[in-house]
Amino acid sequence: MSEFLVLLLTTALVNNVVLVKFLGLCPFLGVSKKLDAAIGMGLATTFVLTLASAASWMLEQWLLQPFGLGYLRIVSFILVIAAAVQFVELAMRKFSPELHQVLGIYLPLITTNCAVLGVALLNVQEGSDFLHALLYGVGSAAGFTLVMAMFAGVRERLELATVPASFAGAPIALVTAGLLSLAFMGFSGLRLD
Amino acid sequence: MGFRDLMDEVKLRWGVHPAGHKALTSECAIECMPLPERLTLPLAQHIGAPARPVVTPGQRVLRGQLLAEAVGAVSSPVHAPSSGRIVDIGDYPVAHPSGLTAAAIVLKPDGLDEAVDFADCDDPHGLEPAEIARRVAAGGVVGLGGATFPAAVKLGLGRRNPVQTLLLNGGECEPYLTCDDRTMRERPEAVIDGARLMARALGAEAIVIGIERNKPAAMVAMQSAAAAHPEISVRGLPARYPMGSEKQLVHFLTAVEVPAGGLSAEVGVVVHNVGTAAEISRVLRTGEPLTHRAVTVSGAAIARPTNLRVAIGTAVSAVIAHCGGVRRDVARYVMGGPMMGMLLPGTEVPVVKGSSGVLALVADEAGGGEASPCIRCTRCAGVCPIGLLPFEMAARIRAGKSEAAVDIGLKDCIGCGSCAYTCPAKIPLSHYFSFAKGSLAAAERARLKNESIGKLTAARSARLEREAQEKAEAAARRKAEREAAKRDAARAVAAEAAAGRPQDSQVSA
Amino acid sequence: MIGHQTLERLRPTIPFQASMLALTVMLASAALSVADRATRQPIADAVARDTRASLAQVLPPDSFDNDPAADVLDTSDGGMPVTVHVARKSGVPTAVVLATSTRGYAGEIGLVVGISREQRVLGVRVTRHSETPGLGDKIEIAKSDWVASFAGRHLSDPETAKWAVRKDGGVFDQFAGATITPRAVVAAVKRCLVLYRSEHEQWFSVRKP
Amino acid sequence: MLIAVTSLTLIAGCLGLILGFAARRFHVEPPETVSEIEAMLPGSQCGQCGFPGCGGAAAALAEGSAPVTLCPPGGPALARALAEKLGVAADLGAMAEHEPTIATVREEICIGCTKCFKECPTDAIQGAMKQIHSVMKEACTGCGKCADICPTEAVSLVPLPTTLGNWRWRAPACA
Amino acid sequence: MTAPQHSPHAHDGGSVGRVMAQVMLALTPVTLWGFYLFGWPAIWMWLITVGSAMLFELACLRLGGGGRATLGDGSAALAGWLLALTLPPWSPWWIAVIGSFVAICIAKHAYGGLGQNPFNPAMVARVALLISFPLEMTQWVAPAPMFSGLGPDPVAALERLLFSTPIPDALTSATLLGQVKAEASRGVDLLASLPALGAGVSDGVGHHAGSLGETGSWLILGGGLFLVYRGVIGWLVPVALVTGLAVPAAIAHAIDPAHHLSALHQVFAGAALLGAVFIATDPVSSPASAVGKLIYGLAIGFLTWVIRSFAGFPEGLAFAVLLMNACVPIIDRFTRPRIYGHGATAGRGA
Amino acid sequence: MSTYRKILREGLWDNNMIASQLLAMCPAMAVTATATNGLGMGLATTAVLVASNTLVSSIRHLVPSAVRIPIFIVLIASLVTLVDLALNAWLHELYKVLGLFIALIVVNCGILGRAESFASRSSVPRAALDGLAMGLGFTLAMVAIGAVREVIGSGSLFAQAQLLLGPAFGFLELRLFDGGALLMVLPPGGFLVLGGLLAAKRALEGARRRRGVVVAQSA
Ligand SMILES: Cc1cc2nc3c(=O)[nH]c(=O)nc-3n(C[C@H](O)[C@H](O)[C@H](O)COP(=O)(O)O)c2cc1C
Ligand SMILES: Cc1cc2nc3c(=O)[nH]c(=O)nc-3n(C[C@H](O)[C@H](O)[C@H](O)COP(=O)(O)O)c2cc1C
Ligand SMILES: Cc1cc2nc3c(=O)[nH]c(=O)nc-3n(C[C@H](O)[C@H](O)[C@H](O)COP(=O)(O)O)c2cc1C
Ligand SMILES: Cc1cc2nc3c(=O)[nH]c(=O)nc-3n(C[C@H](O)[C@H](O)[C@H](O)CO)c2cc1C
Ligand code: SF4
Ligand code: SF4
Ligand code: SF4
Ligand code: SF4
Ligand code: FES
Repeated sequence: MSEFLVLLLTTALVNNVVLVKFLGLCPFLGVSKKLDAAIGMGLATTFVLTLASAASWMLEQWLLQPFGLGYLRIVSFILVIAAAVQFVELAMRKFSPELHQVLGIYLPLITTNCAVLGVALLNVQEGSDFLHALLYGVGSAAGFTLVMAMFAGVRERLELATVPASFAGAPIALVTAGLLSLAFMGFSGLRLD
Repeated sequence: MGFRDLMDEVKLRWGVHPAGHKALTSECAIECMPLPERLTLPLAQHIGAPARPVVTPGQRVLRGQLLAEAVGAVSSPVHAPSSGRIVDIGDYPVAHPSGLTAAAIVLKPDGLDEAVDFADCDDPHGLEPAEIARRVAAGGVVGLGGATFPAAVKLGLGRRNPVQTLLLNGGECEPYLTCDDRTMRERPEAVIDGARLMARALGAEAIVIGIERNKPAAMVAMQSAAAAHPEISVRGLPARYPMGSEKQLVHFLTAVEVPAGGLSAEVGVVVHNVGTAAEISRVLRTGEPLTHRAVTVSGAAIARPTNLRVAIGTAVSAVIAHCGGVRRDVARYVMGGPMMGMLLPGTEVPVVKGSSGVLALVADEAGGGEASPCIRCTRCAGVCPIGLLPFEMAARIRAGKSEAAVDIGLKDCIGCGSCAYTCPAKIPLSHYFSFAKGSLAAAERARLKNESIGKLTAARSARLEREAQEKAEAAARRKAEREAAKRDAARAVAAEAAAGRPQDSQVSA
Repeated sequence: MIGHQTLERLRPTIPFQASMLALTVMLASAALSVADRATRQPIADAVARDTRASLAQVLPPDSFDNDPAADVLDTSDGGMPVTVHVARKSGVPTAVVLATSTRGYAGEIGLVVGISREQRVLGVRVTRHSETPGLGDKIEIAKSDWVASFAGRHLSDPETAKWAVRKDGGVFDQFAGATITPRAVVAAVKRCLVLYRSEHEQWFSVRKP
Repeated sequence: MLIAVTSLTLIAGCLGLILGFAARRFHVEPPETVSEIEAMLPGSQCGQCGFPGCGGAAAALAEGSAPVTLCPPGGPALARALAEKLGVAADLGAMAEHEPTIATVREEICIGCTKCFKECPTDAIQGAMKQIHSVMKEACTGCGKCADICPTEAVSLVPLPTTLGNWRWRAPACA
Repeated sequence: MTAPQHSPHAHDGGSVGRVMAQVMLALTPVTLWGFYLFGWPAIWMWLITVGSAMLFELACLRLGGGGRATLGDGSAALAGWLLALTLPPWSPWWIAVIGSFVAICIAKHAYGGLGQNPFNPAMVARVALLISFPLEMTQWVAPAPMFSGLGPDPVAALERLLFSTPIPDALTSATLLGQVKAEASRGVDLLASLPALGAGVSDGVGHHAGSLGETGSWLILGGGLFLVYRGVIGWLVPVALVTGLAVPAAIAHAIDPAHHLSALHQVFAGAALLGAVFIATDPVSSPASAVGKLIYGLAIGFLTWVIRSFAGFPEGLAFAVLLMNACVPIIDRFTRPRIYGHGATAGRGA
Repeated sequence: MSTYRKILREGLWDNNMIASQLLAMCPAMAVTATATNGLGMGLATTAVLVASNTLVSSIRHLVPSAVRIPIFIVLIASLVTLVDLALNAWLHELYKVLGLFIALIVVNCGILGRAESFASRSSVPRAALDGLAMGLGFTLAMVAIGAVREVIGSGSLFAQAQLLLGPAFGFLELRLFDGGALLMVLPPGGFLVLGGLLAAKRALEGARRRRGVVVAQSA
């Protein structure tokens, strides 16, 4: 139990996908103007990341490795991820319009969120077993959601600030991301074991 | 008392302690000011629809005569403070920060001070509640606490909501002002009498009089006057601004919160100012309408600060002149108290029913100065009696997001100014809120107008359609008539011809 | 070729959609398979070249005539996998290179350690690491010759207790502001020597052609 | 190679079938935005937005080719409502400056031709043939059509006069 | 017509400048004590930091059109002052200048100046310096009191600062937390090595290595009491911070004294008290409501303990402050005070 | 301006993938610790972009919309794998530097973005040119970020250029000073530098607009 907790915490805080691993930055910068949207994006990503970790693990273990098809890894992973995302989006729109309102608009963005593929590939690199792969996905997504929320909160406050013209908008958002990642460096070297 | 004060200090988590400056006038008995040369009586001295003049220029009127009548449910009449001639009815500068003019009746007193016959009443306590309210309304009494809400309308609240308690507001928490204090000390019986009359009108069983503890003499006077009436209790209030605000008063004295956007009557409480009570007693007993009021004239620039009983309509300049004029550079003339009162555009504006004070402040007193950026010290939030986040609201408003300010309570702001008073960055917080409330009101007006435009457009298209149809019908009718005529003619011809030879086929075609 | 109109008609049908996707994937995977065939050898060569290059750095050029990159056996040391490359001259083992890794400040540090039959360090090189540039990266030979200070060392030179960074009372320099990285490397090298001492007989007994 | 190509192609084929099927099965009609938007517009068909009436404006808004600030009569209130509805950011900067105006008729020049009267989309102008016309403040949207058509230029747009009723505090200077 | 003046027509006379001045007053004793302990190099370093902070403020105001003159209110000087207090006392001049640049130009003015910055400028600068120049930022000196003849004279000190002369080994010393981290990474038991070290720390007088303003614990506490008394800061954040640090420390120490410092040491060592009193209380970057302040303080304390105990850095206060700065908007959003007349107790009661 | 010039201008400056669209942020942050790495990643991405744009544009009439995104993404993924294999085989040193990020070119959202918003609606030559322009703009931005980070962070410029471009380019490498602000080569530095560069771009454009140097856009 505690091992899983440690794994979750380390992936979320110490090896944060966004601030340390540099994955998923486009949605991090793009969908963080409003706190609600950011949390929605975080949840949607959590969903997809979990799905993708599981699917890619199965592909890897049952198809790519047994037949030595490592060179098809990217193509097959991305194919499955893209299709899964699109299917979920379509189904959600039909069967749960409320949920679609909240999460749906972010789903297509997630296909092109490199965090999803990145985590899947890293999982292969680590050679994790199924449970670890899944936890790794969940932890990464939790870290993603966490920093999205923090970042969006700060950006909402910046909306009210008298930011100089040349910094207004994207530049100050990037500076803020920089300072956020500066703060997260405090966790570097964190060892809970 | 010291201990209770301390307890209250700990208990209450809001409010400010502005320097009182009350000693300037608190020992000055209310003196009657002689009539001025002219009286300017605005038609709107109350909240609600302006009164409608019932006199014409040139007409001579007597003291107490009705000059303008109330229009609609929430309105209040205006009476002549003295006898004299109506000089003009037109637009005159009034006490308003905009410096705009408003409709007013100008009366030139003739010095005779002849009065109409007043219907006095020896035992107003025998009157029906509705009759009390009617006479208060006819007497032109409005809330003298500053809000100038027609007093009779509030007395009628008892009919809609059961009202248990009448609160008399003797807080007078604004600095400088002492007219309520003097009224309580000089006319305690009138205050008690008025309160009992109001309670009767409201059907309230209990009367609670709240007095800030910085007015011990008023406290004593009221206690002894109330001694004979067990339903009346006199309670001390911690001296802190804005203790006199209705919501705070109700909460402190009854531990009940007035729901947001609601009236205190909804929780069974009605609040009136002590001066209002005294006036109601006078109006009911003598039958004379409200034409004078007590005004505190104060501020470091006034040569002889004092309390005056002034005829409504007297120019501020005349009031100040009566008090020896100004002796130092005046930074601001203010009507009302410094915390919520309004800046006067000039001194040629009349004292009105809601004027509790006339202040001539020097720069040191007036505060102000260049605003600097907010450092989020949260003092403003700490003092806000409503529990708002003034700095956050102001930031949203400055960023052009007034709606976002509404989300965090802009509409609950009572505009007390405590936040701006205490802000170290000197940010004009309450100004921001007035600005935002104003633009929201304007947006609302625009929306309503939009809606009505929609209707008007629909009406127009309906009209055009109708007209087109009418035209078409008319045309059809004319055509039919023409044809009928033709047909008649033809028939006549035919008939004629039929006499000769048959031409049926032609006619049917 | 399909006509324009036929295409318009076909496009919204499900089988067409499915087969377009399948077709794309088929072509793509075919192309990739071809590419994989074409690059498999060069990639293997490149990897082998890499290994050989790093082995060459820690082995004297005249000490072997076999291909140590191919003369491998896998073992482990306290959980860390260790790959043993044996250098032979005329079939006689002359030295080994241990490829192993250790946990540094910011992740794994990959090391190759050359050890002579006399149990002396022939050389140490870092093959990969993610230590902080400017601090921990002085373990790269390109940045500093710190790793060269291992050459010629023996488990008893310095004595075992002195196999540590100066700060911990040893003889090896630490870097200003970074002790964790060198501490890890020193410990790893020492472990390799210990491992060699206890296991080399067994390694050499596995005869390779 | 064979395994590679066939297995992936199979997977892709299945996924394609599923997706194509899903796209058909789960198809949802886009909401009736246009008519909803049209209902929000003032409906005075004044054309100030540059579209042929509110219907055109609504269509353009729905497809995103027109800014939410397009309708002067609707003012910032409408713009905000539209922005909310369409989920876009409203830049009201350009709009806030726009002081409301109304038409006034200079009676000494008015010849009572009734052209303005017929043009006004809200029936804000009163008067009849050969009579002097006057404008109802509450109904005039300040669209200026009357001023454009008036043959004697008797109609002009003036800022809505400030009264105690509509006066409001201006924004504080700074900080 | 000029815009009419809105009520209130009175003011309590406070000003931002006065707020800042009171903080500076509260900082003076501990600063003077730091000067005494660490001698002339520390004085020069302080001067350079504060001076360059003010120069950068001036430059930024000029660049930004100079519309709002916040130079006079002392906020820049205060930010510089606090930064100086968190630096190693003998830091070279360029550390001071770069730190001031980061604090004023990046952390403050890129966001629009006073009051707009979400992150505490002094802490941003400190962390940026720590990460950029780990070597210089971990060069601690043992106290060399002013008149003891141990430290350099004014001129030598200035030279040392300007030419970044390395500090002689005899004068360097490790901080308690640095030592603990080093021992921990070597796997040495604290029980064996600590007693000698810890004594000097927990007496709160400051005769041990550390940054310029962090060692004189009693003086910091005194300054804090003064500020609380004057109403400049609330007691909630400092108390919450110390609690958030001390409670987990005490628990961990009880369980495993060989690897965890006691609560007393945790609180008195490093920047915990300076941070609790002067840094976490920075109004600009902390939450508005009481509940928010409580959460904020507790979380900073806890994160400080986590980073000190488990992460790569010996001291975590600055990181903890920045991490929680980033959470302030969220905290603020979910801890808004109840508005009068809304919610449960409204309506007919009593 | 001819459409081709416009496409170039858009890609390189006005609509720059990194500086204006804020896409492809991950590589822009992750592999720009040195200018050399930025250049390498930029060139690899450019190659993929040109190829993917061309391919997508040429099959744009065949693709049904329901499976549009999977198809595009599979194409891009295959191209990337090709680049990956090729680099691994023939530019092994560079491959070791760029590592994981080659694979991530697939989800470089900029590439799919171009496929969706431009290539699938344009003729082949225009799409190819757009790919080139976007790629070069990307490369430009990558090199700029890398250069600033490298200079401030480690006092050098184009370190190890010879690994990427061959020994002949060793001369590019510049050592300015020793040490540097470590922060810049670490994660926060990437964000800060890009933020600063964007602000500078803004200030530059603002100043130009003010001075009226820019010829009217329509010209
Ligand atoms: C000149 C002036 C001074 C005011 N100060 C007071 C005051 O001292 N007493 C008072 O009754 N209300 C005061 N207010 C009244 C408020 O503006 C507001 O109208 C009132 O609070 C409405 O709510 P209420 O029912 O609580 O009166 C003042 C208003 C003005 C314009
Ligand atoms: C901030 C604030 C302060 C007030 N202070 C007083 C006060 O000191 N005395 C008072 O009688 N009314 C004060 N009022 C007005 C009361 O809320 C309430 O309207 C008034 O007492 C009702 O009595 P009236 O209708 O007889 O004027 C204040 C209102 C506000 C908003
Ligand atoms: C951003 C950053 C990166 C660091 N990277 C390394 C590193 O790569 N290797 C290392 O040994 N120490 C590194 N450190 C330093 C450690 O945190 C720690 O202070 C040091 O290793 C302990 O050495 P000391 O005993 O000399 O103080 C780094 C520090 C910082 C701030
Ligand atoms: C109680 C108090 C504490 C402060 N603490 C800090 C601080 O820790 N760091 C800092 O840069 N400025 C501090 N300031 C100064 C000022 O608020 C700061 O420069 C702003 O963050 C700049 O916008 C403080 C001010 C006050 C009143
Ligand atoms: S009192 Fe003034 S400076 Fe303090 S938070 Fe409120 S608005 Fe800001
Ligand atoms: S003016 Fe409004 S916000 Fe300010 S203290 Fe009073 S009620 Fe609160
Ligand atoms: S401007 Fe507004 S009211 Fe006029 S036609 Fe356009 S949408 Fe309709
Ligand atoms: S401007 Fe003229 S046409 Fe338009 S609404 Fe007003 S009166 Fe009617
Ligand atoms: S490149 Fe866009 S999310 Fe990573």
